[in-house]
Amino acid sequence: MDMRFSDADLAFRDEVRAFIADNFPPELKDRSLYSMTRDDLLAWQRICHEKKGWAAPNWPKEYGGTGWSAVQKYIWNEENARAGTTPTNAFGILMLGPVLCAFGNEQQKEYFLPRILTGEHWWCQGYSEPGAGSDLAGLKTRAVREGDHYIVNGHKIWTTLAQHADWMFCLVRTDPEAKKQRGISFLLIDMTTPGVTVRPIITMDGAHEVNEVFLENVKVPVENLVGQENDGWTYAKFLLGNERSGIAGVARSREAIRKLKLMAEQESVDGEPLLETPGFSRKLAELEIKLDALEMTELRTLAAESQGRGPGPESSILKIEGTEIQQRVTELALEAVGHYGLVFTPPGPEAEAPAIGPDYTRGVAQRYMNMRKTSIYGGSNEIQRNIIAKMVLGL
Amino acid sequence: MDMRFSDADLAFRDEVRAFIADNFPPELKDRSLYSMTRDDLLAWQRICHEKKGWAAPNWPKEYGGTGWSAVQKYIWNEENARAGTTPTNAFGILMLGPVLCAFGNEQQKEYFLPRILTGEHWWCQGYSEPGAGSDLAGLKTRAVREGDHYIVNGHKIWTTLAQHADWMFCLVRTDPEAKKQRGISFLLIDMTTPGVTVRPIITMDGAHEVNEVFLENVKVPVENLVGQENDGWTYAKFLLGNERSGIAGVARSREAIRKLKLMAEQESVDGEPLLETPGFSRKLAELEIKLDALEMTELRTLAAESQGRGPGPESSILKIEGTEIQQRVTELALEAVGHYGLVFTPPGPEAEAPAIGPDYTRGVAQRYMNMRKTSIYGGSNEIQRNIIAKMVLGL
Amino acid sequence: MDFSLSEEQTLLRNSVQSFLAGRYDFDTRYSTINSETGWRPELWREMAELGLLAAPFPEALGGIDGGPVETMLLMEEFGRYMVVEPYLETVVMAGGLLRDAGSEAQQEAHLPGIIGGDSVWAVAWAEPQGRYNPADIATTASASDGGYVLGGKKAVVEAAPWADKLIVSARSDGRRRESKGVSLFIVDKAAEGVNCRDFRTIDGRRASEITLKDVQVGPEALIGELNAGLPLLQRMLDEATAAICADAVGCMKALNEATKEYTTTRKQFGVPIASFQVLQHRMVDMFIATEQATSMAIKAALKLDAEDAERERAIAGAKVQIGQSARYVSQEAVQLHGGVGVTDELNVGHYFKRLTAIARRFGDEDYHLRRYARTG
Amino acid sequence: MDFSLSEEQTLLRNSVQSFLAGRYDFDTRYSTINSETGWRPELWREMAELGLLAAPFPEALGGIDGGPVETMLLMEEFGRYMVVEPYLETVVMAGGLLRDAGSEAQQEAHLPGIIGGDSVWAVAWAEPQGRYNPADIATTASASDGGYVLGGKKAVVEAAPWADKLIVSARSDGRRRESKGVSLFIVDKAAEGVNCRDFRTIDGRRASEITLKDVQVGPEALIGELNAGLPLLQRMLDEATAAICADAVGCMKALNEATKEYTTTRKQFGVPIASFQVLQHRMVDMFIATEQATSMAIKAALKLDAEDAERERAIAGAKVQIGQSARYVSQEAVQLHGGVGVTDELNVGHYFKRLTAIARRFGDEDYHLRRYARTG
Repeated sequence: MDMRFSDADLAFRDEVRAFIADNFPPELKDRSLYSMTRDDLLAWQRICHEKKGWAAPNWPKEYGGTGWSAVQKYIWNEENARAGTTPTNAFGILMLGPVLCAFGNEQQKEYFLPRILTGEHWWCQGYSEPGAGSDLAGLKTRAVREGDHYIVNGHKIWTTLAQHADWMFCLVRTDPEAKKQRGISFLLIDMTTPGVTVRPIITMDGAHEVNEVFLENVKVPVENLVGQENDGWTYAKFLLGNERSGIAGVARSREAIRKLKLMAEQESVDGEPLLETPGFSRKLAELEIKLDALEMTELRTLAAESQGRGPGPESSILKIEGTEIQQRVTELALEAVGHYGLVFTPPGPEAEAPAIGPDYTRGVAQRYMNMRKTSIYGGSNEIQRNIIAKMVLGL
Repeated sequence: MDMRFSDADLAFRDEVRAFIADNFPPELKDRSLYSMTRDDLLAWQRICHEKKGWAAPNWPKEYGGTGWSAVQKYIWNEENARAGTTPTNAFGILMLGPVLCAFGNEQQKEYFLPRILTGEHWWCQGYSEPGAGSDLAGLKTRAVREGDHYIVNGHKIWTTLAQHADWMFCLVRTDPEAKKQRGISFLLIDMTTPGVTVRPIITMDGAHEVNEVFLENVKVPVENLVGQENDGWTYAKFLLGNERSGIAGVARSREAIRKLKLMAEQESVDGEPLLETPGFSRKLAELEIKLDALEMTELRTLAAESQGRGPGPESSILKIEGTEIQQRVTELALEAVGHYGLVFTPPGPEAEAPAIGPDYTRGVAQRYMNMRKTSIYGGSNEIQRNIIAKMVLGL
Repeated sequence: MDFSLSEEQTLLRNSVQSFLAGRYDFDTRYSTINSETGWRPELWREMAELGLLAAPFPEALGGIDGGPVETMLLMEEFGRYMVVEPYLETVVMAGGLLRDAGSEAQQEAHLPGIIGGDSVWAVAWAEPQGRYNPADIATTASASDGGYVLGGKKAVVEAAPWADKLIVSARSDGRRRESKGVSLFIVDKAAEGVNCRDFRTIDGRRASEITLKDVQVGPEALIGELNAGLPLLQRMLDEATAAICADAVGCMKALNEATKEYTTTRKQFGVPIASFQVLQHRMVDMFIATEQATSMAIKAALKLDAEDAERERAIAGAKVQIGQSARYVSQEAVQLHGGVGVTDELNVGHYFKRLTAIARRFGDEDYHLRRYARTG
Repeated sequence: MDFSLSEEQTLLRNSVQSFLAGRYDFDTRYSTINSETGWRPELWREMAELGLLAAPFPEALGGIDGGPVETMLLMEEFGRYMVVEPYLETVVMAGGLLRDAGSEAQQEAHLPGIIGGDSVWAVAWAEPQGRYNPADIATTASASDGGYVLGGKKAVVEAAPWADKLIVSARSDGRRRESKGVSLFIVDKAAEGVNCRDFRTIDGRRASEITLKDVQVGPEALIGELNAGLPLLQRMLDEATAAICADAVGCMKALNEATKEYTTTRKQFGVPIASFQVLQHRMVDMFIATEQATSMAIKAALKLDAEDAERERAIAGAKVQIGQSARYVSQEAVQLHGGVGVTDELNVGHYFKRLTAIARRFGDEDYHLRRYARTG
């Protein structure tokens, strides 16, 4: 047993660390995703792609990916989180890319993969529907084959950053007679097709992060079907498996705690730094221990994966604990800033004005609100518990 | 709105307080129930009965009870708890008595009630069975009518202090064809009847508090049937309603917290009294606030009851919160005594020897263990939540 | 012992309920909080006409002689509808200070304006460095020209953007955090040297950071005795705390109803999600948390007139309980609603934000836990 | 990075597993802990023969060159079977001190007895007034006759009733709680002036309150340097803490299995109670708590050789996590078992007591939370 990285991995870490330090544009550090322009959001990916061919950590080398090992991917994520870089575009790189690599036909690979790498295409995900939250297989969007096209009608929701998207990968029902999880297909839809309408959903933190997408008689060429008709559920499950890896967010939480400590050093309670008050320091210690435990659990999963045992349903633990920690950090930050936790900074011009209180208080309340989503999305934490109950405990 | 007691109630409280101070035998104060003899356990009831006619706070006056109002009963309980008197014998006085008053026939009332008051008869409760925990209606003990007798066969469990009992009130199935809650009857069984065997169950704290009772062809005269055959479920529910009142145990918890504070004043952490360390004082404050809230909730229930609105299923809150607080007090006490929380003092001669550590450490670990039962018995806290979900929230 | 309402109290509650039911639906509130001004002065005037702004004042001063229970009833309903208008700041806080400690002249000068809905007040008690301790005051008041000159910075003064009058706490003597030496002054918001930076709060209200630079006030601006303002301030803050506890109770009850409604309607896997036992037990825990909060809010109201230590302990205990219950209920309500729970388009997110705000107003859990332990 | 076991480690685990499976069923253990002596010396000898008592010692000293991982593996299995024999006290604690800090002469004199199963040791480090702080020592050691005289009182010395040798911490210099001035001595339990009051512990083991009155030891009794015993003691306590963390993991895994077995068998309302979603989610939380505890127990073992601050932080964090997980898992296991969970007749209550004991050995949650925060 050994929890240290190999020398080769340590050398790789140093390389990554140096690359980030030399190349990540400092003005983009720790920017909120939904106050950034599309180009801002893609800048880091483009730099990685152009300078190193490092845009797609989880693609095979033959398609322009890095071909990294599980440990290397882990190190890449850690170092990026530590440095506060712009997160990898999840939908194109992390989700669709691997699906196309595994199940796309040659034309699809040739056309789409390079455009994902360069950021020419921005992708969004058309999974959720108003009637089907965690019950994904209950989706109702219909695609009817007419000659060379599918005619798609339906209503997608919670579509993250669809306002930037050129394309959407989408689950549609192609066989309404089939049992729930059969009869679903995986379609690629050009967002400029007539009949596609994007409606913003403003969340309680004031952000425009998610959308509804209405599909009304949208004509989708049959060559945009991925894999086999009615087999979409297979690809969707494959994709969800990818989505879950990295969800623990250990390095990002570690970084958030570091900032929280800086805040709590500056805030004072009757002259004593908040950080040193027994109440706060106790809560902080409990949180850090929770994070230590999660980190070790993730390393254990990673080590198992490196030895060829894939991340099983145990990875639901990473989702549950990871999101609870992310939420808790923002909650303690809100506690730390005292009265200034009441300040609401709506997106837009006001967000650029000087902070109402000390600089570190900016956006703290919004982050607390925003993080509530994490225990809901990506399969709610209740669903994750159901998965563990069934798949791990066999109940 | 007014949370103060009326002048009459305050005068009553003073009377009760003085009576306890003058009459409760000090050598019985705060003794553990299961290290006491039968006569010890009955001593206080007998004094109350002989000096004041106060043995049965919840019986009508005509049967030798006090006829007290809900508020008076509350005050009686509070003052006894505060003074650490021996708790009222639950099975005869609090449970069976009211059932007989309401549903017993004249002979039963005449014979049994006075003997309960004087403590001549010790009662135990034959409800639970090995196969039916919270699912009481699933009971299997059979009573078959043969002439003037029922022949009873079955197996009761968790029978508290049955080792002292002369009589057992017992739920038996008289109609096996009827649907679950029908076909149950309420029988009074003389524990000296041939075929009745009591087997002790030792609990993890080393105490002999509960028992199994085996019933093998036990002949019970039909005159020992309470109410109507097959209607026992009605009486059982009536009785369970009585059992739940007072389960909040606010005054006892208040008293336990007072003692806990004395302990925590004497224990020290690096020279500072444990009571004043931020970690412990915080936990204590949280517990006391929980108790404050419970007390107010109980008072609200009580006030509603005084105005003729009976305690509804909301009283399940009192059970849940009350037992959680009782458990938490013992847990903090265990924390307070440090290393001495490891000392196990089995009942018997060793229990009378000087304590291993300071006197206040005696039995602290046992109380922590013993209190685990409180969230299980009397309808587990899970069952209480089911009741609230169904009866209060209508889910 | 009696927790039922008197006939007058029932009438008061009914009247505010029907008043709000007709005027405070979600959409109306939504457009109000997103408007330029952020509140409805015309509604405020209607509240005055209905006599609501007169509730906690003695009849002799033009009030209707209500006490903490009346305030509790009103605040619970305001909580239920998430009323943004500055009842707490103007009537409970500023009005309460004037009622309890104002001179006859001050009462005559100012209470009619408050009761009549003509004047809106805000209380500037907190400071950037002081967190929740009202004695941690760096703002100074020095004698000058027979009156006083004030200078300093006041943090997150709620309702100040709507106010024409402020009550400002300042140190006229003593060291930072010392009990003695705090004084309270009435300050015209339009006075020279008063500078407000206005902003939105998370619960859809408005507040200001206020800088005071050589603000001259007359001797009539002083409330109570010089240097003896802290007990008045503390007593008032306790009353305000009791009031927002009731506000929180209103929010929680509404959230529980919304959650029940949603979970019994919303179907997944073919059945209403309220049929899942896990969600049932969590709704039970939300219910219990709300009941315990209700109990403590009542206790807080009924103990406001007790002697200092008993009052402080009841208030501190209530604020801790409300903070814990509010956190649990608001987070669970959002979670049980799933995606729609985090949108700005449903009331759930707004209650979440309101409860989040209440949990830290007048001191968070830690502050009041320490206060509770001190009085134990 | 690799968390798998070496071939030797797998063999070791298999051998201890099959050893215990054949000899440590519930009934055998039950009669052992209720017997006069409370343990099985003959089993101890078998453990020695199997080489288990040699695990953490270098080959040069007659050991098998195992490290923290080997100890972790053994302790987890001991936890699973709730082994009462004094492996922790004799091998890990006393043996570890002799291994790390004993002179060659001491090692030669004592390790063969430990490894061979001939000698049982206990470490008397805690004192009645000192709670969990190993520096809070009132026992004194004064130079005398070329050796030392010890006097004082030692609290809850586990396994002492079975021991023939003690290691005693005493203050040879400095003030109470000072880091310097603590020394460690080997004391024959049979020595004049050593007085033991033996008692049972809640987890079915035995311990003693020990009074030392003018106990004379020779110069060869001193372990390490005079006055420099605290770092040795602290290092050893950390190793012992890591070991009982693994013990707790074994208990929790066994409890989870027992709970699953029970809930899938036990029927209520006509179905196995494991089909109730509320119980499923709670068992999931028990599983997660156990996984997190396992992770931290591994981390503790792997960080034992790190520099002081890093080691302390890992140990403190692990003990806090194990404390929280143990509390949750043990309480929930009893609750989910219902009535039978609180009886002495089922293993569940015994695991409950074992985990309760472990949670406070070598410092409870608060103690280690403070320690963790200090090293942050």
